[in-house]
Amino acid sequence: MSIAWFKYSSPMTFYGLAGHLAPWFGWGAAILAVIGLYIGFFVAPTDFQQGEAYRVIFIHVPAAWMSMFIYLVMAFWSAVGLAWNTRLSFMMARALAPTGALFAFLSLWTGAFWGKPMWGAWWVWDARLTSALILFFLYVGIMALWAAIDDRRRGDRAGALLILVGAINVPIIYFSVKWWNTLHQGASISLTKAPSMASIMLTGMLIMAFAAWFYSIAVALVRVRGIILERERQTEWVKVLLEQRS
Amino acid sequence: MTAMASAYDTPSADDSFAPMRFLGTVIRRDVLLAARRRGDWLTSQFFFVMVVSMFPLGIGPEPEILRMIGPGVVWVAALLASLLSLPRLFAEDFRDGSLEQMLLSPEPTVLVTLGKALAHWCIYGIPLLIITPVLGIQFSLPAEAIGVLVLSLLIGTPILSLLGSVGAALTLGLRGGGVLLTLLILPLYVPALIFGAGAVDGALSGVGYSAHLSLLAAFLVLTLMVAPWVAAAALRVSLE
Amino acid sequence: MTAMASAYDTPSADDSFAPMRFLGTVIRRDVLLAARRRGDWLTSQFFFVMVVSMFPLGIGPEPEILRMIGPGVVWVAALLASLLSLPRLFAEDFRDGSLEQMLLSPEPTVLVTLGKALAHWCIYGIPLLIITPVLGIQFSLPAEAIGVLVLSLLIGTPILSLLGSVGAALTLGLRGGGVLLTLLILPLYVPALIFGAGAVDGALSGVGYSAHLSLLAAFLVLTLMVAPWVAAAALRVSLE
Amino acid sequence: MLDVSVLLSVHDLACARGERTLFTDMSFGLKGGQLLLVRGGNGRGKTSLLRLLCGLATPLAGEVRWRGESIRSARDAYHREMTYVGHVNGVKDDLTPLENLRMAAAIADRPLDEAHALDTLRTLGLERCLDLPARVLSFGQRRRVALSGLVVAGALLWILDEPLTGLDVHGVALVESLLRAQVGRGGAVVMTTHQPLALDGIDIVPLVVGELSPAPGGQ
Amino acid sequence: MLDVSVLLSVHDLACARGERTLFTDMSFGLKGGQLLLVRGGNGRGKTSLLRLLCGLATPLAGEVRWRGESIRSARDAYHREMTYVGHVNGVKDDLTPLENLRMAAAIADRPLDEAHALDTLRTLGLERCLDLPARVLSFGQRRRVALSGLVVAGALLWILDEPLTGLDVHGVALVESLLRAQVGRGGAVVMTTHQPLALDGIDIVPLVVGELSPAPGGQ
Ligand code: HEM
Ligand SMILES: Nc1ncnc2c1ncn2[C@@H]1O[C@H](COP(=O)(O)OP(=O)(O)OP(=O)(O)O)[C@@H](O)[C@H]1O
Ligand SMILES: Nc1ncnc2c1ncn2[C@@H]1O[C@H](COP(=O)(O)OP(=O)(O)OP(=O)(O)O)[C@@H](O)[C@H]1O
Ligand SMILES: [Mg+2]
Ligand SMILES: [Mg+2]
Repeated sequence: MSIAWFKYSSPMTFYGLAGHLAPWFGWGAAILAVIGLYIGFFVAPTDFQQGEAYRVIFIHVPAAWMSMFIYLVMAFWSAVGLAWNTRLSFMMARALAPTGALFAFLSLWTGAFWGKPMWGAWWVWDARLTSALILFFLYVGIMALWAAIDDRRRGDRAGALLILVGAINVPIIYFSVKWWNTLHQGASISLTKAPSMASIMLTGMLIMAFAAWFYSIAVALVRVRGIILERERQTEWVKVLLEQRS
Repeated sequence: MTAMASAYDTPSADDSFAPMRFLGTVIRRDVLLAARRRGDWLTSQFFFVMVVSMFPLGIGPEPEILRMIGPGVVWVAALLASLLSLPRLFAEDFRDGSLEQMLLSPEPTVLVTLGKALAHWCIYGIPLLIITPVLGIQFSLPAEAIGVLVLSLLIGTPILSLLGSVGAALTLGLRGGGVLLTLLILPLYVPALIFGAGAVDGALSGVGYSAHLSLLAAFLVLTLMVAPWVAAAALRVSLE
Repeated sequence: MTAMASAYDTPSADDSFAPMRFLGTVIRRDVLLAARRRGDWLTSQFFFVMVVSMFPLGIGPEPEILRMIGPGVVWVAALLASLLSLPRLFAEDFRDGSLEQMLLSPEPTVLVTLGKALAHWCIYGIPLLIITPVLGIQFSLPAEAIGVLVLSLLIGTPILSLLGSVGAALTLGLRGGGVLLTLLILPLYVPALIFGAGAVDGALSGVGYSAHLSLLAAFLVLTLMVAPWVAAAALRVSLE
Repeated sequence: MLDVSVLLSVHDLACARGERTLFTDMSFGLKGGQLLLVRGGNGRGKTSLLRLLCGLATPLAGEVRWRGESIRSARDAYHREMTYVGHVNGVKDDLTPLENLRMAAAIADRPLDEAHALDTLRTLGLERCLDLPARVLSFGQRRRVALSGLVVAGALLWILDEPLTGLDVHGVALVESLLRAQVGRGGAVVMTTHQPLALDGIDIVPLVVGELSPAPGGQ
Repeated sequence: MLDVSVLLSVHDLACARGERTLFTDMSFGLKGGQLLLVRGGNGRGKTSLLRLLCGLATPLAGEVRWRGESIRSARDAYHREMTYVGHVNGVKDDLTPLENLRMAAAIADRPLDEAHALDTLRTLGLERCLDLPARVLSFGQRRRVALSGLVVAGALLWILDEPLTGLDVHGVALVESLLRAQVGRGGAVVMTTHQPLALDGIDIVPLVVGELSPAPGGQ
């Protein structure tokens, strides 16, 4: 077990492994998404309170979950990278960030889309919405920091430090925002508690959640392959590989 | 001497397009330098978004209050965004010696300051206009008010860049320059702020906004005619 | 070798007060340098006052609204004022090479970052506390709320300096540093902003403020324990 | 007095920095094909003099003239024929060497022959650094970028403040040949340096700055 | 291998900047009383090497040791006995020369003998600049302030990156005598320079950086 671990933590072997795995996850994501969307849009019944608009939930909720989960994974890889100086961990963190930001944006976008018919407003300063917005800002900050640093060793480490500080802060932000909102209460609207969901809806949502998972993994693998190639381009094996391709 | 003169083909100085070309060069140069850092362009927008988003966190989530303060907050944030990015307008070129080289150009210095102010507007002002509607939605402003807000910023942000270039030129040399920038420039910004935010308030309350906007436009024309010259003079003084 | 060793009286390293002394040195150094350039030092205070004063201009003079938004505006302004002064925290020492010298000191780097964050608080945070009551009066806040406002800033501003030092270290030497810094740090400031402004709102509405203040204090302790180490690591990374 | 072949002339120039008078009553004329070598210990006022000659600073008294006209009134024409390289390079950190040259040419309102610019960079030993941003270049390489700009500009008058700092022996030899070529072509050079230079065969006008009072710095 | 008199030793050191490997397998030892003269054209990696020796950068491979211990683990002790003067001076613009020395000493956690510091500044020719803030000093004078700090620190190991840039002939002679004194006292020096230096009688360890691959910059 441990031997395999070390074997695959070398960029060269991981490059091959990722190449094998990525298509599987990609196809898995596509199939699951088709099934999930079919259930969401055709099988699931119209909600008697919310009408058809509620169907956004099949994208909105998985996206919101993924945006938070990916941040945790990035924090994990950053910690590993800083502690053991493993090159691959930093690459993983970099490969994940755009997907995380995408999901955070997607949850904001679909949420706003949903909010208009539900609350009559695109945006309210609800605790959950606000903390989702701040999470998105964190993603953007991390990517901006990477973009600003040319030197990749410096970029890796600086980004990892920021991700870790953010990871400590995210729960604190979440609770502070929550409390902020409840104390202010006065507001006329608040996020309605999710109506007890029909089981078919739950199924659809879970399938979509898995589709999001598979998609994230597939995209991360593809991206990490690109990063590996770019970073190891002066090594022998990449030169050989590139020659073979052309 | 004739032999020597032929060895150097001195570019002809009587080219009437030269000033425009030079102005374009200065603008392109700064935009290129900003584009070199991919982050820069997006970063300035997000800075603006974040400053605006901080206010509800400090003030509370009630939509009626937020709608009331929205235009003011967006305007103040635009003002701060320009203020924060301004110190770098000349400072980096000063430090690495390329500002000296620009002053040694045969073209008049006023084109340098005008060009840099316009470049600043392209980099910081335009993205801000694009992002503003989203923020208006966050503050639940009605569509018409959002339109007026964007329009007021379209006229107002060049004023901020132009006035700011004067402040940045002064800051460059003087030791207490930091204070001067804030002290001189923020009060000068006040009319822009009042007309700009006032126009949106007028749209919100139904009083009308065209008077405010025309005043803002007049202020822009005035600034455009005065600021680059003052900035050029300040620059020469600062570099002595 | 013995002859050589005597030629150099290596300072004894086993002095248990050395870290405290070194911390004091770093703080004193920065405060002295700030005192030399009073201009820069006053900038953030003026900025603070002006941002706060600009709101009534952008929003309108109704006292009830002003009272409602007052604490939030003061807190956001404090936050922006700290952001304005943070890019310079390490940048000047970096440019003139003295930051390298500080990292080459035998004392641990974390003392450098802690010292510089504390010095930043002395220079920018403390004056801000002194000005705040006046601004509170401008927003017609009652006396008790002003007291709570100052208290919340007393606990909150060191957080801003400490977290800010992390951002400043991460963005050292990068183009667009100031704006990038904002982008990284503003989200992290959120809890301080919410607890701080929340405490004053609690005082205003009679709900009470002690819970908010204790949370703010807890956040301060956490920051104090984490931020200097992260900033030190970031500094080493940035100087590589 | 009005000798047409004199390009740059200085009349009773005086310079003060803060409360200290660095020099007074300085006068000289420089023709095409001559090199004015400004000498003097640290802190004597060489840099201050060069900035006066460029028009970046205003003299306490006296005047600098270009082809007989004050550089204040003939600013345009003067700047068109002059290039200055100071203690700081004027090299943008974020641009590659070639982009730097391009910028410098655009700012000086001169056309840039890209092929020639590339050649110059190569001659100055920057071949391997062509796609690196200047921020990662070594101290001497950055200096070489600045000097390439000088060559590419092809100005009549060069004003150089310690062009040799940070250059290795090959670099110094290169600068010597550049100076020789410039003077040979009928151009004029004003420069300072503390290092020995092999300039035999060049028409050198020596000038020692700041002998009047025992200046600080170099005793 | 474990020769106690070897102060600084380097074992199989390799350094990369960006994608370029500057040198590999560098090994040497430096004893008290020796001067390591690092040579190499522009951009060969001298500055990079010196920063590795200081511990400001981390090597790609290999190790730097101080008295036989890795400088990572013996950081405190090493920094207490070492002083570095780089391409940039570490001189604060707003402080006078003496205040600068005071700061430098405090930061390095060393006591400062004010009388000695003043003497040193005078010896280095800064007598007339004692109450000027460093910002108005000339290029060479600022360099002299940095060198005064070096002398006052009295460290066992000096690491100097082109200490002669901007110094006039007297300045160069001064640095030569400082080096002689340091080595004579049993101290060690690591330095780079492109200028000729009269170091006869000093035990010089020569080192040429970056011969492996034809490096950029200096051909
Ligand atoms: C821009 C607006 C919105 C944002 C940023 C947003 C954000 C989020 C986030 C972050 C989650 C995951 C929270 C968690 O699992 O703890 C979530 C879940 C959810 N959201 Fe939204 N949301 C928005 C609008 C809406 C609207 C308008 C509705 C419908 C009225 C809605 C209904 C839900 C539901 C039902 C869940 C799942 C609840 C659960 O799993 O506990 N959201 N949203
Ligand atoms: N404000 C001031 N007050 C007093 N003296 C000043 C002031 N500003 C500059 N000086 C002095 O003027 C001189 C400026 O010299 P300058 O920079 O021209 O010297 P330099 O000959 O180029 O020296 P270097 O060889 O070191 O480059 C210095 O001696 C400096 O101390
Ligand atoms: N990110 C990077 N990518 C590629 N090359 C780099 C990068 N960073 C630095 N370099 C190269 O590494 C070398 C750094 O050299 P260093 O500064 O150590 O040179 P040096 O020997 O001190 O030169 P000088 O005599 O000019 O001071 C330069 O050739 C530079 O071009
Ligand atoms: Mg000089
Ligand atoms: Mg070097």
